[in-house]
Amino acid sequence: MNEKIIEVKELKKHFKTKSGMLHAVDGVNFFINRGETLGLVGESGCGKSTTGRVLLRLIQANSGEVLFHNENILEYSKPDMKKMRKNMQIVFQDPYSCLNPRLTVSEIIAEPLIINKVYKTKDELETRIDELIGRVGLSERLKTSYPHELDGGRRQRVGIARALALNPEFLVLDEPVSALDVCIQAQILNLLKDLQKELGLTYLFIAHNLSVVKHISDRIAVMYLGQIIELTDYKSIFKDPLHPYTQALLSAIPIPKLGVQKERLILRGDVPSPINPAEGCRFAGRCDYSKQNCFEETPKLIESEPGRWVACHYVRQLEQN
Amino acid sequence: MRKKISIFLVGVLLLVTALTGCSSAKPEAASGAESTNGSEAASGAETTPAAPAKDTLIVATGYDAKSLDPHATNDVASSNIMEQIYDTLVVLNSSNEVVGSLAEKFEVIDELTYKFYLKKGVKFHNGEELKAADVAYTFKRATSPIGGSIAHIVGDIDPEGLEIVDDYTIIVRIKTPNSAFLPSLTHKGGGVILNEKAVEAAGDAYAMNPVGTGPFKFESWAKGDQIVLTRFDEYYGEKPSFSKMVIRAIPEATNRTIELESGGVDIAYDIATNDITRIEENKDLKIIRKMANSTTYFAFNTLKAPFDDIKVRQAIEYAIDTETIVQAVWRGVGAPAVGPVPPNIKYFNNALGKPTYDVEKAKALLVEAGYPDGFTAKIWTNDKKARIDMCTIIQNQLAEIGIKTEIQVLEWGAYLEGIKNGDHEMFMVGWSTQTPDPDMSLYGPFHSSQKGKNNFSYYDNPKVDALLEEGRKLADSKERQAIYEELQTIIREEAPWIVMENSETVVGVRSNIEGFDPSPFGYHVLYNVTIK
Amino acid sequence: MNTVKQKKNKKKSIWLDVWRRLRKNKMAVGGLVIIILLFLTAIFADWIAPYSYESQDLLNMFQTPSFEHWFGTDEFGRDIFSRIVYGSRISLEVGFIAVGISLIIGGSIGAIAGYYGGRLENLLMRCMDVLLAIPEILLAIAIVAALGPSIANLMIAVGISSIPGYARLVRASVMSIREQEFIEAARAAGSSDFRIIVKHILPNCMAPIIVQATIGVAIAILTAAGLSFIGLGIQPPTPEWGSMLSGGRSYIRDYPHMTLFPGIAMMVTILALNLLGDGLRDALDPKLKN
Amino acid sequence: MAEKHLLEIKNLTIHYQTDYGTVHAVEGFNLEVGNGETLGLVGETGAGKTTTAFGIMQLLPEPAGKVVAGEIYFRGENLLGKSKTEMKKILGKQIAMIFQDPMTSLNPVMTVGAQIEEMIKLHEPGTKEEIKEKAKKMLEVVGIPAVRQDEYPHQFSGGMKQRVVIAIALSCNPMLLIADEPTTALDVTIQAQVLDLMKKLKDDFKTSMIMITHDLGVVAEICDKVAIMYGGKVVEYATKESLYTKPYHPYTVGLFNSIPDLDSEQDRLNVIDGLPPDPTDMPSGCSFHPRCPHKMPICSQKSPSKVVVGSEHHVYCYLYEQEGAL
Amino acid sequence: MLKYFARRILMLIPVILGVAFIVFFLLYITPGDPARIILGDQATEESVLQLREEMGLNDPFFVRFGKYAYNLVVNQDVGKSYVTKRPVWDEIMTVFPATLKLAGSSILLALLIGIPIGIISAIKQYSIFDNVTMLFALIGISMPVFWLGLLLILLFSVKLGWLPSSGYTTLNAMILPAVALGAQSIAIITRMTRSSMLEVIRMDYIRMARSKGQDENKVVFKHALGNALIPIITIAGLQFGRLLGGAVLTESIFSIPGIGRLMVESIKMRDFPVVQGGVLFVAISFSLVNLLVDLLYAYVDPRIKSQYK
Repeated sequence: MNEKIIEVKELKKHFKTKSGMLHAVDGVNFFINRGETLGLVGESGCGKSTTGRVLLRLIQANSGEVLFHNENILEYSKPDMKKMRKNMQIVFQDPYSCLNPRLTVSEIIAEPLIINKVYKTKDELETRIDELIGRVGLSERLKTSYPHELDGGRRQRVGIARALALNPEFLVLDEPVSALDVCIQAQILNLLKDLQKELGLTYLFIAHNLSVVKHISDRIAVMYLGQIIELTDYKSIFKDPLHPYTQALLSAIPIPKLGVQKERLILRGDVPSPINPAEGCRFAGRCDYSKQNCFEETPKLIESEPGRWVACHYVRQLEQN
Repeated sequence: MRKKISIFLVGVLLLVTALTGCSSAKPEAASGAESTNGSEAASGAETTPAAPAKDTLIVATGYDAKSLDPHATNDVASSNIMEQIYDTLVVLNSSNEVVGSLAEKFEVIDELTYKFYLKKGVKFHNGEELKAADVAYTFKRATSPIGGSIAHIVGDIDPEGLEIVDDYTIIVRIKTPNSAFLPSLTHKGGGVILNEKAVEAAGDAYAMNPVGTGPFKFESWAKGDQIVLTRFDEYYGEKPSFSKMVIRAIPEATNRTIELESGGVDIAYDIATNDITRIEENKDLKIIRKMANSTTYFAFNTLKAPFDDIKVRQAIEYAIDTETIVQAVWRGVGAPAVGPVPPNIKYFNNALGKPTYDVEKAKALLVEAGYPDGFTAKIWTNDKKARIDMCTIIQNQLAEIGIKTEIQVLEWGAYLEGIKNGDHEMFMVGWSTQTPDPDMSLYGPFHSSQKGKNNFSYYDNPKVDALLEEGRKLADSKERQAIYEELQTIIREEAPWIVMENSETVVGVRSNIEGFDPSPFGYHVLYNVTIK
Repeated sequence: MNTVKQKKNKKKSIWLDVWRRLRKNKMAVGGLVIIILLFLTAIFADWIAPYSYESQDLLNMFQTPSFEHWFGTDEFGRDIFSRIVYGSRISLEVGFIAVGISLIIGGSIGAIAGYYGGRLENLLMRCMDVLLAIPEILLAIAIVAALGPSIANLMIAVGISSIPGYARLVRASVMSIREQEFIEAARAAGSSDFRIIVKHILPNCMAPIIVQATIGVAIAILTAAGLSFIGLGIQPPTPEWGSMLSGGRSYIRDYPHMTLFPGIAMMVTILALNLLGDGLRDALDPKLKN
Repeated sequence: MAEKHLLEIKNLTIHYQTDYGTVHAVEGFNLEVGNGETLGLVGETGAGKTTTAFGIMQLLPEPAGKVVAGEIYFRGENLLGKSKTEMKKILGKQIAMIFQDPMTSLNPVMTVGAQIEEMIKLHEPGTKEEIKEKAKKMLEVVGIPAVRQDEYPHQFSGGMKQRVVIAIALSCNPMLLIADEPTTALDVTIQAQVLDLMKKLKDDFKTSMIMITHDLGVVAEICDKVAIMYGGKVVEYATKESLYTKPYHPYTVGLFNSIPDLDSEQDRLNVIDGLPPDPTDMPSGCSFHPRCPHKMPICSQKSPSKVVVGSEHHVYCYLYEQEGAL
Repeated sequence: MLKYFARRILMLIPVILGVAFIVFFLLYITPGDPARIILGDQATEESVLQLREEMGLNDPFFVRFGKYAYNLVVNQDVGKSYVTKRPVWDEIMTVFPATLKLAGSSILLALLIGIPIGIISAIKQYSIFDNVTMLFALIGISMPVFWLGLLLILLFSVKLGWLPSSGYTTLNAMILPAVALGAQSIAIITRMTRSSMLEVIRMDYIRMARSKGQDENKVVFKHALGNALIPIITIAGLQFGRLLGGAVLTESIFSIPGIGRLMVESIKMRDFPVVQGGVLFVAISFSLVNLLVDLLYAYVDPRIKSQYK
C-alpha cells in the first residue's frame, strides 16, 4: 500500500524583500504514500501555503527536489510539466476568489478539460461535466448559474469538481474549509473523505485548525517558520507530542467539552520575523526548555522513534529551566 | 490628528501668499512697469501709486512685438513700437514726397550715389551723439545676414560703397539704379539708424534693449503682455505732450473693445467689424478709419494644371462675386479691390474697375477650356478668421460652376513651406505695399526672378519683367505712369491673381485723445498725440 | 441539449443584472437616453437637419433664433441647428475612435505591464510617465501641428494623448485580478499566459475599463473641441462644435446665440456621458454597493 | 440593589433595507445578561449576532439598518428610548465593544496612546498628564510595554493590536463589554494569550461580557451562560454546564456533532445538511425546520414558544412542547 | 528621507530625456521651416539658407537631438529662441508667473470649496444637498472650459462690467480666469473628497470611534478626514500639475500670456527651442509637484513615513 507517490527533499523557497531574504520554506522534507492524507499544520506565516504552491510549481522553488513517481518535476520542461499537471491539482481556501466570477459553473469545471483538449466532441465534455457535478454533490440546475449566486459551501464543491476534472492522483488542499461555517465545513470534510476512498486520491491537507486536520489526516506535519519541526501519525501527535511547540500548539486549542481543561502552556511573545532568521532552532527564543546549543545548532528532522520524526535536540529530555 | 489637518490648511495658505506675493512681485521685476495700466484704474483698486492717468497713453494692439531690433524682423506689431523709438534719415511729407529728417539735406549725385548731410547735436537715448559712423554701421549691419528679413527694403545698398566724408556727412551707393530707393529709406523697419556703441554692447539682448533717436525711449517689456516707453527729454525734434506710453498686447478683439469702453486703454487697434457701431454710438469714444495699402488676393499656382490655362483662371474670376464676399465678411470695412496696386499709391489704374461677376460666362469659359463638368481642387489659407470666411464663401460660389474645393487651414510655417515646394493649387494670402511706390506692389509678386519667394503664383511673363525693370529705372514721369498702368492691365487680363479686398485700418480712440492719424502702412505715429 | 440553449440566455443574465441595477439610477438612464438620441441624430442627420450644413445665405446672416432657423444663423447665414445636428456626427466619431485608439494601445500596454510585472512593467510604466508628464492638450497640439489639421489627425492626437490614463487603469485592475486564486487555478491546469489574460483577466477588468471609456469619450470630445477652438481642429466648412464655438466668440457681444447653442449641445452630451459613466460604475461593480 | 439582570433584551427585531428586499437580520430576539456574568452568543455567519450587538450599541449603519421592534433594558432603562446625546454618555463609559478584525479596528494615522487617551478624555476628568498616565497604565495592564504608546498601529502584530483594542474598551471600566468574535482572526496560540488576558481582566474589573463567537471551544473556556442563535433569534439558552452535558435543540445537537472530536475516532461526522436560511425570505414557523431531522408538520406552521427544560435552561422547539416540560 | 528624495530626483532624468525626445521628434516632423518664418515671407533665399545653416537645421535628426540632449544634461542650457534670440529660460520665466498664478488660484479655489462641500455631501449622503452638489459637480466636469470662459466674460465683463476681461496682474483681473479654469478642478476635488470620505466612513475604526461615545463631527473631522486626505492630495497634485501646462484655452480667452499660450504661439512660429524648453519645464514642474505630493503623503500617513527610513 505504501508506494511513495510524492517525496520532497530539502525544499527551499526564499523571497527577496526590501529588508532582507524572507525564508518562507527553509529545507522541508516529507513524503506521501498513495491514498494517504498528510496534514500540514502551522500558524500563519509558517510557509505551509507556499510549500503547497511550490509543489505544483505555481511558485518556482530556489532549491531542493520534488519527486513525483521518483522523477524530479522541478527540472521538467514546460511541455512535460503541462502533461504532469494532469495528475496533480489544487483546491483553494477563499470561496470568493477561487472561481472566475464571469464564468458559469459548467464553464469553470470545463476549463481544465478544454485547456488540455481532453475531449474531442462537446457531448463527451458535457457528460464528463455532469458526472463531476454529481460527484461533488451539486444539483444539475446549478450548471448555468454564476459564482455570485452560490454560497461558500457550494463554491468549494465547484472548486473540488474543477480539481477532479483531469483525474489527478494527488491533490493539494490549501485550507479548503477554513473560510466555512462549522456545518458546511463538516459536509465538505465528509465529501473529501468519500472522494479519497472512492478515487484512491492522495491529499496534502494544509490547515491551521488542528481538530479538522486530525479528523482527515493519516499523518500530520507541524511547520514553524518555514521548517517541519514534527511529523508523526495523527494519533500519537495528540496523545504524545514530542516537540515543545507542538505541545504548546495543542494546549492552546479550546476544547468544546467540559472538565477536560488541560494545564495551559502560554507561549511568550510573538512569532519572530522569517526575514534573515538566526542560526539554531527557530523556536528557541520562545521555548521554556531551550539550552545553549539550541541557539547555535539547527536541529535536523530525525526519526527519533519509528514513524515519529522530530527536530529537537532534547526529545523526551525537556526540563523546565 | 487635529494638528495634522491644521498644518495642512496652513500649508495651503502659505501656497496662497507665496503665489500672490511672488507673482505680483515678479511681473514687477520682469516688466518693470509700474502696474498703473488702465484696467486697474477702472477697477479702482490702486495697488501701486500711479502717475496721474492723463500723462500716460495706453494703447491696445492685437499682437505683441516679436523683436525691437529693426534688422531682425519686419512684422507690423514690432514696427508699431519701433516707429516711436527710432528715426530714419528721410521721411515722407503729407504729399508723399521724400524730405530730410535725421539728414539735414541730401543730394542725388547720380543714379547710384546719394549724399546725406546729418543734423548736428542729435542725441541717442544713451546720450551718444548721432555720427556718420553710426549710419555706416547701421547700413552695413542691415545688408549683412542679420538683416535678412528687411533685405527686400534696403538690400540694394552696396556695403563697400559707404563713404564717411566727415562726422556729419556720408555717401551711400546702391548696386543697381532704383528710383524707389529713397522712398524705401523712409521705412521704419529697414531705414532706421542705430547707435553703434549700444548695439555692440547689447549683443543678442539688443532685441529687448533698443536704443534709438526717437521721441520715446524703451523702458520695459513683459513679453506677451505690455511694452512701456518713456519720453526722451533730449529729443532733437518737437517733444511729445505726455511722458509715458504703454502698448498692451490683447489678442482677443472683444477684449480690446471692452478695455476701450472701460477706460482700460486710450487707443485700441484693429477693432472688430461688429464692434464699430457700438463704439460710434458711445459718446466718449470715436472711430478713426483709413484705407491701408494692403491687398488680400485669391491666386493660382500657374504652373499646375488646370490653373496654367488662362481660360480657367478667367472663368474662376467671373465665378467669384468679390462684392458680396467683402460685404459679407467685412461688412463695410475696407473695400473690394480693383488691382494689385492699392488705391492711394501712385499710378493706381482705376480705369480697370472691379472684377465682373458673370456665372454664365464663367461656365462658358470652363467648357472652352475643356472642363465642362468642372474639377476638384484644394484651397489653402492661413489661420486668419477673415480669410477662412472668404474662402468658405468662395468654395460655395465655385461649387455653382462645378468646381468642387476642399479648404485647408495651415499655420504660417506649413503654408510658406508648401508654397516654396509648389504643392499649392489655389490659395488666399495678403500683400502690403510698405513704401508709397507701385514698384513695391508689383515687382515682388510678379517678377519672374521672385518665383517661390514673393511671387507665390510662379507668374512668368517676359513682357511684364521688362516693364518692371524699366519702371524701376525711370524717375517719376508720364512714361513711368504709362508703364505701370499697362502692367496693371496685363496682370488683370492674365489673372494670376483675383484681388479681393483692400483692408482698412479701424482704430477705436477715447474722445479725450487728439491728433491721432493712422498710417496706411500699418504702423502708426503715437508720439504726436495729445491727451486732453 | 437544452443546457446549451439555457447557457446562451444565462450569459445574457450578467448584462441583464447590470441593466437591472443601472435602471434604478434615474440620472444614469437619463444620460443613456440622451446618448441614444445623440446617436440617432448623428445617423439620421440628413433627415433631421432642415438645411444642409454648407448652404450659405449671405442675405440673412446672424439671424437670432426664429421659426425657420430654430437656433438662428451664423456669420455665413448657415442654419446653426443643422450644423449642430451634423456636428454631433463629428463629435461622436472623434470621441469614440480616439477612445478606441487609446484603449487598444494603452490597454494592451497596461495589461502586459500588469500581468508580467518586473523590468518590463517598469520600462513600460516609465514610458507612460513620460507621456503623462506632458499635459494632454499640449501633446495633442504638438501632434496636430506635426501631422497637419484633419479629422483623422485630430483623432490620433486626442487618442495618443490619453494613452497613459488607460495604461495605468488597466495595469492596476490586471494586477489586482492577477493575485486572485482562480488565476492560480488556471495556471495549475496548465493554461497559457495568453489564455489567462484573455479568458480570465480581461473579462474581469471590463467594469473599470467601460466606466473609464465612457468618461473618456467625454474628455476626447472636450479636447477635440478645445483644439478646434484654438484653430488646430477641423477644417471648414465641416461643422464641429468646438470650431463653431470659436467662430462665434468674436461676435459674442452682439450675437451670443452663435456660441450659446453649440456650447449647450456639447455640455449636454458630455454631461450625459458622465452621468452614464457614474451609473455604470455602480452597476458594474456591485461590491461598491453594499 | 442592581436589578436581577444588567441587560434585558425583549423581542428585539432589526431589519436592513437593501436593493434586494428587506433583510430580517434579528427577529424576536430575547436575552438576559446578569451582573459580572459572561454570556456566550453562538451562531453561524448570518445568524444576526453582530447585528444584535450593533442594535445594543446603536451603531446600526444609517439609513439601511433600523430597530423595528423590542426593548433593550440596560440597568432598568430602555436604551432604544434614549436620545443620541444620552447614548454618547453611556457608550464607552458603561458599555464598550471590541470588534472582530484587529487589523482595521485602530485608526492607522493615530498613535496607539492617543486612541486610548481619547476614550479616557471623553468620560473621565483629569489633566492631560493624568490621562496620559492612565493610558500608559492601561497598556501595561494588557501586557504591552508602555514605552510603545507613541507607536502607530501598523507597527503592532495582530495579537498586540487586539490587546490595544481591549485596553481602549476597558479603560473606563465599563459595566458591560460586548466582544464580537475577538479572536477569530488570530492564530490559535495568540488566541490563547488573548482569551487568557480577557478572562483575567473580566474578573479584575468585574465586567459582565457578551462573547459573540461561532467556536464552541472558546465558549467552554470563558463563558458562564450560552445562547444559541439561529435565523435571527435565540433557539436555546442555558448555563454552560447544562448545555454541554445535554443540548436539547436539534440545531445545537447538530453543531456539537459537526466539530471533529480530538479524542475519539470518527469516520464521518453526522452532519446537518442543507444551508442556513436566506434572511430576505425566512422559512415559516421555526426557521430551522427545513434542516431539522425531527421535523413535524407544526414546525413549519408556527414558530415555537419558550419551553423551560431545566434550571436556567430553555429551548424554543416543539419536540419538547408536548412533553410539558417540568 | 533625503536618500529617497535624491533617488526620486535621479529618476526624473530619464523622464525628462524621454519628454525631450518626444517633443524633439514631433517638432522634427512638423512641416514649416523656422528660418523662413523668422525672416518673414519676403526674405531673400540666400539669407534663409544661411540662417538654416547657422541654426544647424540641416543636420540629421539624431545629431541635432544628441547636441540638444548633451547641452541639456551637461550644462542645463535649453538654447536661445529662434525668434527673439533671448535665452529660452528667460522667455519661460517671464510667462511662468502668469500661469503659476492662474493654476495656483484655481487649485486654491478647488481646495477651499471642493473639500468642505465634498465632506458635507459625504456625511449627508443621499440628502438633497448631496444630490444637488453632485449634479453641480457633474456639470462642472462636463462644462467645456473655453465655453464657460466666454459666458463669464459675457456676463461679468460685458453685461455687468464688474470685472476686466483680460490681464492678470491685478487681483480682480484674476477672478474670472480662476473661476473658469477652477470650475473643473472644484468639481473633481468635490467628487474625490466625497467618495474618499464615503469609503473611510465605512471602516471599522470609525465604528470603533463611535463606540467610544465620541461625538459625530469629531469622528468625521478627526478620524475620517485624517485618513481621507491622501487621495485628495493626490488628485490636487495631479490637477495642479496638469493646469501648469494645460491652461492654454483659458489663457487664450482671457489674453493671459501664460506658458500654454507661449507653447501654442511657439509651435505656430516653429520656434523649436522655446517649445522644447517650455514642455520640458512643464514636465519637470509636473514631476516636482508629484514629488511634493508624495512627501505630503509621508507627513499625513505614518505607514508611508516608515517606508522611507
